[in-house]
Amino acid sequence: MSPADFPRIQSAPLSLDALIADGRDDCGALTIFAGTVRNHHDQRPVEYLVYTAHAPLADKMIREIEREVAARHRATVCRVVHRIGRLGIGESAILAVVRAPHRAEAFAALRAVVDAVKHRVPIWKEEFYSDGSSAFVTGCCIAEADDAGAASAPRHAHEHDHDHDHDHAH
Amino acid sequence: MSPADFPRIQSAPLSLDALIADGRDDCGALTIFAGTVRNHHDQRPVEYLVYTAHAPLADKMIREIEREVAARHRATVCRVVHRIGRLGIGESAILAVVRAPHRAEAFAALRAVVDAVKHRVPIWKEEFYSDGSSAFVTGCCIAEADDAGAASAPRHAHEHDHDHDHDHAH
Amino acid sequence: MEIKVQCYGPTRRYTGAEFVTLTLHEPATVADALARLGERGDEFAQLLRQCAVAVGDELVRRTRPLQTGDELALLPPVAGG
Amino acid sequence: MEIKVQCYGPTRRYTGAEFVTLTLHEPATVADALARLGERGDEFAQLLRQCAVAVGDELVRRTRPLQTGDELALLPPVAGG
Repeated sequence: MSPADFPRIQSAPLSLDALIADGRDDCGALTIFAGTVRNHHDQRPVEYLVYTAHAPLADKMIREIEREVAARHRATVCRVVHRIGRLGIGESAILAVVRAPHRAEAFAALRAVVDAVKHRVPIWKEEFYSDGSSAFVTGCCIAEADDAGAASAPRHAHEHDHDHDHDHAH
Repeated sequence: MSPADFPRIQSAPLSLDALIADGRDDCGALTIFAGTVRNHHDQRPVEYLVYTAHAPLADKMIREIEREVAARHRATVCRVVHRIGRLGIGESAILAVVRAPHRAEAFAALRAVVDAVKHRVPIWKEEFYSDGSSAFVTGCCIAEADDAGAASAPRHAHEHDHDHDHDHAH
Repeated sequence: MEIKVQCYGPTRRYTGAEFVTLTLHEPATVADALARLGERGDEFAQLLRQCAVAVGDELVRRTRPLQTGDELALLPPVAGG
Repeated sequence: MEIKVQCYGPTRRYTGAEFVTLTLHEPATVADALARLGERGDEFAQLLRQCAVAVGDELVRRTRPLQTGDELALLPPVAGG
Protein backbone atom coordinates (compact mmCIF):
# COMPACT_ATOMS: atom_id res chain seq x y z
CA MET A 1 0.00 0.00 0.00
CA SER A 2 1.38 3.39 -0.99
CA PRO A 3 1.68 5.88 1.87
CA ALA A 4 -0.82 8.07 0.02
CA ASP A 5 -3.52 5.42 0.50
CA PHE A 6 -3.09 4.89 4.24
CA PRO A 7 -6.09 5.42 6.43
CA ARG A 8 -5.45 8.73 8.19
CA ILE A 9 -6.99 7.46 11.42
CA GLN A 10 -5.32 4.32 12.76
CA SER A 11 -5.71 2.27 15.92
CA ALA A 12 -2.35 0.48 15.55
CA PRO A 13 0.97 2.18 16.50
CA LEU A 14 2.04 4.68 13.84
CA SER A 15 5.04 3.86 11.67
CA LEU A 16 7.30 6.65 10.51
CA ASP A 17 9.12 4.29 8.16
CA ALA A 18 5.92 3.47 6.30
CA LEU A 19 5.12 7.15 5.96
CA ILE A 20 8.43 8.15 4.37
CA ALA A 21 8.93 4.99 2.31
CA ASP A 22 8.34 6.74 -1.01
CA GLY A 23 11.26 9.12 -1.65
CA ARG A 24 11.10 11.96 -4.13
CA ASP A 25 14.10 12.80 -6.30
CA ASP A 26 12.75 16.28 -6.98
CA CYS A 27 12.46 17.24 -3.29
CA GLY A 28 15.40 18.62 -1.36
CA ALA A 29 13.56 18.92 1.95
CA LEU A 30 11.77 16.45 4.17
CA THR A 31 10.20 17.62 7.43
CA ILE A 32 8.56 15.41 10.01
CA PHE A 33 6.50 16.11 13.11
CA ALA A 34 5.66 13.56 15.78
CA GLY A 35 3.30 14.50 18.58
CA THR A 36 4.02 12.15 21.47
CA VAL A 37 2.29 11.51 24.78
CA ARG A 38 3.89 13.47 27.60
CA ASN A 39 4.12 12.19 31.15
CA HIS A 40 2.51 15.34 32.53
CA HIS A 41 0.04 18.09 31.69
CA ASP A 42 -0.23 21.27 33.75
CA GLN A 43 1.92 19.65 36.43
CA ARG A 44 -0.46 16.69 36.71
CA PRO A 45 1.19 13.29 36.12
CA VAL A 46 -0.44 11.56 33.13
CA GLU A 47 -0.65 7.75 33.00
CA TYR A 48 -2.04 7.35 29.51
CA LEU A 49 -4.33 8.97 26.95
CA VAL A 50 -7.34 7.78 25.04
CA TYR A 51 -7.98 9.37 21.65
CA THR A 52 -11.34 8.99 19.93
CA ALA A 53 -12.40 10.27 16.52
CA HIS A 54 -15.28 10.51 14.11
CA ALA A 55 -13.20 8.32 11.86
CA PRO A 56 -14.90 8.74 8.43
CA LEU A 57 -15.16 12.52 8.76
CA ALA A 58 -11.68 12.84 10.31
CA ASP A 59 -10.13 10.79 7.51
CA LYS A 60 -11.85 12.91 4.88
CA MET A 61 -10.90 16.19 6.56
CA ILE A 62 -7.26 15.22 7.01
CA ARG A 63 -6.99 14.43 3.29
CA GLU A 64 -8.62 17.80 2.48
CA ILE A 65 -6.20 19.61 4.80
CA GLU A 66 -3.23 17.81 3.21
CA ARG A 67 -4.29 18.94 -0.27
CA GLU A 68 -5.04 22.47 0.88
CA VAL A 69 -1.73 22.93 2.73
CA ALA A 70 0.31 21.32 -0.05
CA ALA A 71 -1.21 23.68 -2.62
CA ARG A 72 -0.87 26.78 -0.45
CA HIS A 73 2.78 26.11 0.49
CA ARG A 74 3.81 24.44 -2.78
CA ALA A 75 4.77 21.23 -1.02
CA THR A 76 5.03 18.11 -3.14
CA VAL A 77 3.92 15.68 -0.44
CA CYS A 78 1.89 16.44 2.68
CA ARG A 79 0.66 13.57 4.81
CA VAL A 80 -0.76 13.13 8.32
CA VAL A 81 -1.86 10.09 10.29
CA HIS A 82 -3.51 10.21 13.71
CA ARG A 83 -3.79 7.40 16.15
CA ILE A 84 -6.87 6.54 18.22
CA GLY A 85 -7.36 4.28 21.23
CA ARG A 86 -5.24 4.02 24.34
CA LEU A 87 -1.70 5.45 24.12
CA GLY A 88 1.08 5.12 26.67
CA ILE A 89 3.69 7.76 27.53
CA GLY A 90 6.09 8.37 24.63
CA GLU A 91 3.82 6.89 21.97
CA SER A 92 3.06 8.95 18.88
CA ALA A 93 -0.46 10.34 18.58
CA ILE A 94 0.17 12.13 15.30
CA LEU A 95 2.76 11.94 12.56
CA ALA A 96 3.06 14.53 9.80
CA VAL A 97 5.40 14.36 6.82
CA VAL A 98 6.11 17.03 4.23
CA ARG A 99 8.34 16.89 1.18
CA ALA A 100 9.08 20.03 -0.80
CA PRO A 101 11.69 21.20 -3.29
CA HIS A 102 13.10 23.66 -0.72
CA ARG A 103 13.18 23.83 3.03
CA ALA A 104 11.26 27.06 3.59
CA GLU A 105 8.12 25.52 2.12
CA ALA A 106 8.71 22.28 4.01
CA PHE A 107 8.91 24.08 7.36
CA ALA A 108 5.85 26.23 6.67
CA ALA A 109 3.74 23.37 5.37
CA LEU A 110 4.66 21.12 8.29
CA ARG A 111 3.57 23.66 10.84
CA ALA A 112 0.40 24.53 8.89
CA VAL A 113 -0.74 20.96 8.41
CA VAL A 114 -0.20 20.01 12.05
CA ASP A 115 -2.01 23.13 13.31
CA ALA A 116 -4.93 22.57 10.92
CA VAL A 117 -5.36 18.93 11.91
CA LYS A 118 -5.24 19.82 15.60
CA HIS A 119 -7.79 22.63 15.23
CA ARG A 120 -10.24 21.31 12.67
CA VAL A 121 -10.44 17.53 12.70
CA PRO A 122 -12.98 15.69 14.91
CA ILE A 123 -10.58 13.99 17.31
CA TRP A 124 -10.78 14.09 21.11
CA LYS A 125 -8.13 13.53 23.73
CA GLU A 126 -8.96 12.22 27.21
CA GLU A 127 -6.15 12.25 29.77
CA PHE A 128 -6.00 9.66 32.54
CA TYR A 129 -4.11 10.73 35.64
CA SER A 130 -2.20 8.85 38.31
CA ASP A 131 -4.98 9.48 40.84
CA GLY A 132 -7.47 7.52 38.70
CA SER A 133 -9.37 10.55 37.40
CA SER A 134 -9.59 11.65 33.78
CA ALA A 135 -10.44 14.74 31.76
CA PHE A 136 -11.03 15.67 28.15
CA VAL A 137 -8.59 18.27 26.88
CA THR A 138 -10.52 21.41 25.97
CA GLY A 139 -10.33 22.13 22.29
CA CYS A 140 -11.52 24.10 19.28
CA CYS A 141 -15.10 24.54 18.12
CA ILE A 142 -15.40 23.25 14.55
CA ALA A 143 -18.92 24.54 13.85
CA GLU A 144 -18.87 27.07 11.03
CA ALA A 145 -18.62 30.61 12.35
CA ASP A 146 -21.89 31.62 10.70
CA ASP A 147 -23.81 28.52 11.76
CA ALA A 148 -26.78 30.15 13.53
CA GLY A 149 -26.99 29.07 17.14
CA ALA A 150 -23.42 27.85 17.40
CA ALA A 151 -21.15 29.80 19.66
CA SER A 152 -19.18 32.02 17.34
CA ALA A 153 -17.38 34.29 19.78
CA PRO A 154 -15.12 33.09 21.20
CA ARG A 155 -14.73 30.55 18.45
CA HIS A 156 -12.59 28.37 20.72
CA ALA A 157 -13.38 27.08 24.15
CA HIS A 158 -10.27 28.34 25.89
CA GLU A 159 -11.46 29.04 29.38
CA HIS A 160 -9.79 26.00 30.88
CA ASP A 161 -7.15 25.43 28.28
CA HIS A 162 -3.70 25.98 29.70
CA ASP A 163 -2.05 23.74 27.14
CA HIS A 164 0.65 25.92 25.62
CA ASP A 165 0.74 23.54 22.75
CA HIS A 166 -2.58 24.90 21.72
CA ASP A 167 -1.46 28.08 20.09
CA HIS A 168 -3.65 29.50 17.41
CA ALA A 169 -2.45 31.42 14.45
CA HIS A 170 -5.01 34.15 15.07
CA MET B 1 27.03 5.47 21.83
CA SER B 2 24.35 7.98 22.83
CA PRO B 3 23.04 10.18 20.01
CA ALA B 4 24.46 13.17 21.90
CA ASP B 5 27.99 11.84 21.36
CA PHE B 6 27.79 11.24 17.62
CA PRO B 7 30.31 13.02 15.47
CA ARG B 8 28.37 15.82 13.78
CA ILE B 9 30.27 15.35 10.53
CA GLN B 10 30.00 11.83 9.11
CA SER B 11 31.17 10.19 5.92
CA ALA B 12 28.82 7.19 6.23
CA PRO B 13 25.11 7.41 5.30
CA LEU B 14 23.13 9.20 8.03
CA SER B 15 20.74 7.18 10.17
CA LEU B 16 17.55 8.80 11.39
CA ASP B 17 16.84 5.85 13.66
CA ALA B 18 20.11 6.34 15.53
CA LEU B 19 19.37 10.04 15.94
CA ILE B 20 15.94 9.57 17.55
CA ALA B 21 16.75 6.44 19.52
CA ASP B 22 16.62 8.19 22.89
CA GLY B 23 12.99 9.15 23.57
CA ARG B 24 11.98 11.77 26.12
CA ASP B 25 8.89 11.29 28.27
CA ASP B 26 8.73 14.99 29.05
CA CYS B 27 8.60 16.09 25.40
CA GLY B 28 5.35 16.20 23.47
CA ALA B 29 6.89 17.29 20.18
CA LEU B 30 9.52 15.81 17.93
CA THR B 31 10.47 17.58 14.70
CA ILE B 32 12.86 16.30 12.09
CA PHE B 33 14.45 17.83 9.01
CA ALA B 34 16.23 15.90 6.29
CA GLY B 35 17.96 17.77 3.51
CA THR B 36 18.25 15.40 0.57
CA VAL B 37 20.07 15.58 -2.74
CA ARG B 38 17.80 16.79 -5.53
CA ASN B 39 18.08 15.60 -9.12
CA HIS B 40 18.26 19.15 -10.43
CA HIS B 41 19.39 22.67 -9.54
CA ASP B 42 18.33 25.72 -11.52
CA GLN B 43 17.00 23.43 -14.27
CA ARG B 44 20.38 21.66 -14.56
CA PRO B 45 20.24 17.89 -14.06
CA VAL B 46 22.45 16.90 -11.11
CA GLU B 47 24.19 13.51 -11.05
CA TYR B 48 25.67 13.61 -7.57
CA LEU B 49 27.12 15.97 -4.98
CA VAL B 50 30.38 16.08 -3.09
CA TYR B 51 30.34 17.71 0.34
CA THR B 52 33.58 18.69 2.06
CA ALA B 53 34.03 20.22 5.49
CA HIS B 54 36.61 21.57 7.90
CA ALA B 55 35.62 18.66 10.12
CA PRO B 56 37.02 19.68 13.54
CA LEU B 57 35.71 23.23 13.29
CA ALA B 58 32.40 22.14 11.76
CA ASP B 59 31.84 19.58 14.52
CA LYS B 60 32.56 22.17 17.19
CA MET B 61 30.35 24.82 15.57
CA ILE B 62 27.41 22.45 15.10
CA ARG B 63 27.51 21.56 18.80
CA GLU B 64 27.65 25.27 19.69
CA ILE B 65 24.69 25.99 17.42
CA GLU B 66 22.72 23.11 18.95
CA ARG B 67 23.26 24.51 22.47
CA GLU B 68 22.50 28.06 21.39
CA VAL B 69 19.26 27.17 19.55
CA ALA B 70 18.07 24.80 22.28
CA ALA B 71 18.52 27.53 24.90
CA ARG B 72 16.93 30.27 22.81
CA HIS B 73 13.86 28.20 21.84
CA ARG B 74 13.61 26.19 25.05
CA ALA B 75 14.02 22.90 23.24
CA THR B 76 15.05 19.88 25.29
CA VAL B 77 17.05 18.18 22.54
CA CYS B 78 18.57 19.76 19.46
CA ARG B 79 20.86 17.70 17.26
CA VAL B 80 22.31 17.95 13.75
CA VAL B 81 24.52 15.66 11.71
CA HIS B 82 25.96 16.51 8.30
CA ARG B 83 27.36 14.09 5.80
CA ILE B 84 30.48 14.61 3.72
CA GLY B 85 31.82 12.81 0.66
CA ARG B 86 29.97 11.76 -2.47
CA LEU B 87 26.15 11.64 -2.20
CA GLY B 88 23.73 10.26 -4.77
CA ILE B 89 20.28 11.64 -5.57
CA GLY B 90 17.85 11.19 -2.67
CA GLU B 91 20.54 10.67 -0.04
CA SER B 92 20.44 12.80 3.09
CA ALA B 93 23.12 15.48 3.42
CA ILE B 94 21.83 16.80 6.74
CA LEU B 95 19.55 15.51 9.48
CA ALA B 96 18.25 17.70 12.30
CA VAL B 97 16.18 16.52 15.26
CA VAL B 98 14.48 18.63 17.91
CA ARG B 99 12.52 17.53 20.96
CA ALA B 100 10.56 20.05 22.98
CA PRO B 101 7.71 20.00 25.47
CA HIS B 102 5.41 21.73 22.94
CA ARG B 103 5.26 21.95 19.20
CA ALA B 104 5.69 25.70 18.73
CA GLU B 105 9.19 25.52 20.18
CA ALA B 106 9.96 22.38 18.22
CA PHE B 107 9.04 24.01 14.89
CA ALA B 108 10.96 27.20 15.66
CA ALA B 109 14.06 25.42 16.91
CA LEU B 110 14.13 23.05 13.94
CA ARG B 111 14.07 25.87 11.45
CA ALA B 112 16.61 27.91 13.42
CA VAL B 113 19.11 25.10 13.83
CA VAL B 114 19.00 24.09 10.16
CA ASP B 115 19.36 27.69 8.98
CA ALA B 116 22.26 28.31 11.35
CA VAL B 117 24.14 25.19 10.29
CA LYS B 118 23.64 26.03 6.61
CA HIS B 119 24.83 29.61 7.04
CA ARG B 120 27.63 29.35 9.58
CA VAL B 121 29.34 25.96 9.46
CA PRO B 122 32.38 25.36 7.22
CA ILE B 123 30.86 22.88 4.77
CA TRP B 124 30.97 23.13 0.98
CA LYS B 125 28.77 21.60 -1.66
CA GLU B 126 30.01 20.81 -5.15
CA GLU B 127 27.44 19.77 -7.72
CA PHE B 128 28.32 17.40 -10.53
CA TYR B 129 26.13 17.67 -13.62
CA SER B 130 25.13 15.24 -16.35
CA ASP B 131 27.39 17.01 -18.85
CA GLY B 132 30.46 16.18 -16.76
CA SER B 133 30.98 19.68 -15.39
CA SER B 134 30.80 20.69 -11.74
CA ALA B 135 30.32 23.82 -9.64
CA PHE B 136 30.52 24.83 -6.01
CA VAL B 137 27.24 26.18 -4.70
CA THR B 138 27.73 29.82 -3.71
CA GLY B 139 27.29 30.33 -0.02
CA CYS B 140 27.60 32.54 3.02
CA CYS B 141 30.71 34.38 4.19
CA ILE B 142 31.53 33.25 7.72
CA ALA B 143 34.23 35.83 8.45
CA GLU B 144 33.19 38.09 11.31
CA ALA B 145 31.52 41.25 10.05
CA ASP B 146 34.10 43.48 11.71
CA ASP B 147 37.10 41.45 10.56
CA ALA B 148 39.11 44.18 8.83
CA GLY B 149 39.71 43.36 5.18
CA ALA B 150 36.96 40.81 4.94
CA ALA B 151 34.07 41.70 2.67
CA SER B 152 31.39 42.93 5.01
CA ALA B 153 28.81 44.29 2.60
CA PRO B 154 27.29 42.26 1.16
CA ARG B 155 27.99 39.76 3.90
CA HIS B 156 26.89 36.91 1.63
CA ALA B 157 28.09 36.07 -1.81
CA HIS B 158 24.71 36.08 -3.50
CA GLU B 159 25.47 37.26 -7.00
CA HIS B 160 25.12 33.82 -8.52
CA ASP B 161 22.95 32.20 -5.92
CA HIS B 162 19.54 31.38 -7.29
CA ASP B 163 18.95 28.63 -4.78
CA HIS B 164 15.61 29.53 -3.21
CA ASP B 165 16.55 27.24 -0.39
CA HIS B 166 19.05 29.79 0.65
CA ASP B 167 16.75 32.19 2.43
CA HIS B 168 18.24 34.32 5.15
CA ALA B 169 16.45 35.56 8.18
CA HIS B 170 17.69 39.08 7.64
CA MET C 1 -40.14 11.52 13.99
CA GLU C 2 -37.21 9.68 15.51
CA ILE C 3 -33.65 10.93 15.22
CA LYS C 4 -30.59 9.07 16.41
CA VAL C 5 -27.69 11.07 17.85
CA GLN C 6 -24.18 9.70 18.26
CA CYS C 7 -22.30 11.47 21.03
CA TYR C 8 -18.56 12.06 20.57
CA GLY C 9 -15.91 13.13 23.04
CA PRO C 10 -17.12 14.78 26.25
CA THR C 11 -20.76 15.02 25.09
CA ARG C 12 -21.16 11.41 26.19
CA ARG C 13 -20.58 12.49 29.77
CA TYR C 14 -23.87 14.41 29.64
CA THR C 15 -26.00 11.86 27.80
CA GLY C 16 -24.56 8.85 29.62
CA ALA C 17 -24.60 6.85 26.40
CA GLU C 18 -22.97 6.84 22.97
CA PHE C 19 -26.34 6.80 21.20
CA VAL C 20 -29.43 8.81 22.11
CA THR C 21 -32.78 8.69 20.32
CA LEU C 22 -34.87 11.86 20.15
CA THR C 23 -38.55 12.13 19.21
CA LEU C 24 -39.26 15.47 17.54
CA HIS C 25 -42.35 17.09 16.01
CA GLU C 26 -42.14 17.56 12.24
CA PRO C 27 -40.87 19.69 10.67
CA ALA C 28 -37.64 19.85 12.66
CA THR C 29 -34.10 21.01 12.06
CA VAL C 30 -30.70 20.20 13.55
CA ALA C 31 -31.24 23.22 15.83
CA ASP C 32 -34.41 21.61 17.21
CA ALA C 33 -32.55 18.39 17.99
CA LEU C 34 -29.84 20.36 19.81
CA ALA C 35 -32.45 22.35 21.74
CA ARG C 36 -34.09 19.10 22.88
CA LEU C 37 -30.70 17.76 24.04
CA GLY C 38 -30.03 21.05 25.82
CA GLU C 39 -33.01 20.44 28.08
CA ARG C 40 -30.80 17.98 29.93
CA GLY C 41 -28.97 20.79 31.73
CA ASP C 42 -27.39 24.21 31.41
CA GLU C 43 -23.83 22.95 31.29
CA PHE C 44 -24.65 20.56 28.44
CA ALA C 45 -26.63 23.30 26.64
CA GLN C 46 -23.53 25.48 26.80
CA LEU C 47 -21.36 22.70 25.37
CA LEU C 48 -23.94 22.11 22.62
CA ARG C 49 -23.49 25.70 21.44
CA GLN C 50 -19.84 24.81 20.78
CA CYS C 51 -20.67 21.59 18.95
CA ALA C 52 -20.58 20.96 15.24
CA VAL C 53 -22.97 18.40 13.79
CA ALA C 54 -22.31 15.86 11.05
CA VAL C 55 -24.50 13.53 9.02
CA GLY C 56 -22.43 10.77 7.49
CA ASP C 57 -19.09 12.33 6.61
CA GLU C 58 -20.49 15.83 6.03
CA LEU C 59 -20.67 18.70 8.48
CA VAL C 60 -24.21 20.16 8.44
CA ARG C 61 -25.62 23.49 9.57
CA ARG C 62 -28.15 23.98 12.32
CA THR C 63 -30.74 25.05 9.74
CA ARG C 64 -30.68 21.65 8.01
CA PRO C 65 -34.14 19.97 8.00
CA LEU C 66 -34.29 16.54 9.60
CA GLN C 67 -35.98 13.39 8.34
CA THR C 68 -36.95 10.27 10.25
CA GLY C 69 -33.99 7.93 10.47
CA ASP C 70 -31.37 10.69 10.27
CA GLU C 71 -28.30 9.96 12.34
CA LEU C 72 -26.57 13.00 13.74
CA ALA C 73 -23.02 13.02 15.03
CA LEU C 74 -22.47 15.48 17.87
CA LEU C 75 -18.95 16.90 17.61
CA PRO C 76 -17.78 18.96 20.61
CA PRO C 77 -14.61 21.12 20.43
CA VAL C 78 -11.76 19.01 19.06
CA ALA C 79 -8.27 18.41 20.44
CA GLY C 80 -6.23 16.13 18.25
CA GLY C 81 -2.50 15.71 18.32
CA MET D 1 58.90 32.55 7.97
CA GLU D 2 56.97 29.72 6.41
CA ILE D 3 53.21 29.41 6.75
CA LYS D 4 51.15 26.48 5.53
CA VAL D 5 47.68 27.18 4.14
CA GLN D 6 45.04 24.51 3.71
CA CYS D 7 42.56 25.42 0.99
CA TYR D 8 38.92 24.43 1.46
CA GLY D 9 36.04 24.39 -0.99
CA PRO D 10 36.45 26.46 -4.17
CA THR D 11 39.67 28.13 -2.99
CA ARG D 12 41.52 25.02 -4.17
CA ARG D 13 40.50 25.84 -7.73
CA TYR D 14 42.71 28.92 -7.55
CA THR D 15 45.72 27.43 -5.79
CA GLY D 16 45.61 24.14 -7.66
CA ALA D 17 46.47 22.26 -4.48
CA GLU D 18 45.03 21.52 -1.06
CA PHE D 19 48.14 22.80 0.71
CA VAL D 20 50.14 25.91 -0.17
CA THR D 21 53.28 27.12 1.60
CA LEU D 22 53.90 30.85 1.84
CA THR D 23 57.18 32.57 2.77
CA LEU D 24 56.48 35.88 4.50
CA HIS D 25 58.66 38.58 6.04
CA GLU D 26 58.33 38.85 9.82
CA PRO D 27 56.32 40.27 11.44
CA ALA D 28 53.28 39.11 9.48
CA THR D 29 49.56 38.74 10.11
CA VAL D 30 46.77 36.66 8.60
CA ALA D 31 46.02 39.67 6.39
CA ASP D 32 49.56 39.51 4.98
CA ALA D 33 49.15 35.83 4.13
CA LEU D 34 45.86 36.57 2.36
CA ALA D 35 47.45 39.48 0.49
CA ARG D 36 50.21 37.17 -0.75
CA LEU D 37 47.66 34.61 -1.92
CA GLY D 38 45.69 37.38 -3.64
CA GLU D 39 48.63 38.08 -5.91
CA ARG D 40 47.59 34.96 -7.81
CA GLY D 41 44.76 36.85 -9.52
CA ASP D 42 41.92 39.34 -9.12
CA GLU D 43 39.19 36.74 -9.01
CA PHE D 44 40.94 34.84 -6.23
CA ALA D 45 41.65 38.10 -4.39
CA GLN D 46 37.93 38.83 -4.48
CA LEU D 47 37.09 35.38 -3.10
CA LEU D 48 39.73 35.84 -0.39
CA ARG D 49 37.89 38.91 0.88
CA GLN D 50 34.91 36.60 1.54
CA CYS D 51 37.00 33.98 3.29
CA ALA D 52 37.19 33.28 6.99
CA VAL D 53 40.43 31.88 8.38
CA ALA D 54 40.88 29.23 11.05
CA VAL D 55 43.86 27.95 13.02
CA GLY D 56 43.10 24.57 14.51
CA ASP D 57 39.40 24.62 15.42
CA GLU D 58 39.28 28.38 16.08
CA LEU D 59 38.26 31.12 13.68
CA VAL D 60 40.89 33.89 13.75
CA ARG D 61 40.84 37.52 12.67
CA ARG D 62 42.92 39.04 9.92
CA THR D 63 44.87 41.02 12.52
CA ARG D 64 46.22 37.86 14.16
CA PRO D 65 50.06 37.74 14.14
CA LEU D 66 51.59 34.69 12.46
CA GLN D 67 54.41 32.47 13.68
CA THR D 68 56.53 30.05 11.71
CA GLY D 69 54.79 26.73 11.44
CA ASP D 70 51.28 28.17 11.71
CA GLU D 71 48.74 26.29 9.61
CA LEU D 72 45.92 28.42 8.28
CA ALA D 73 42.66 27.01 7.00
CA LEU D 74 41.14 29.10 4.24
CA LEU D 75 37.34 28.95 4.53
CA PRO D 76 35.39 30.42 1.58
CA PRO D 77 31.64 31.10 1.81
CA VAL D 78 29.90 27.98 3.13
CA ALA D 79 26.93 26.06 1.74
CA GLY D 80 26.02 23.12 3.89
CA GLY D 81 22.77 21.19 3.80
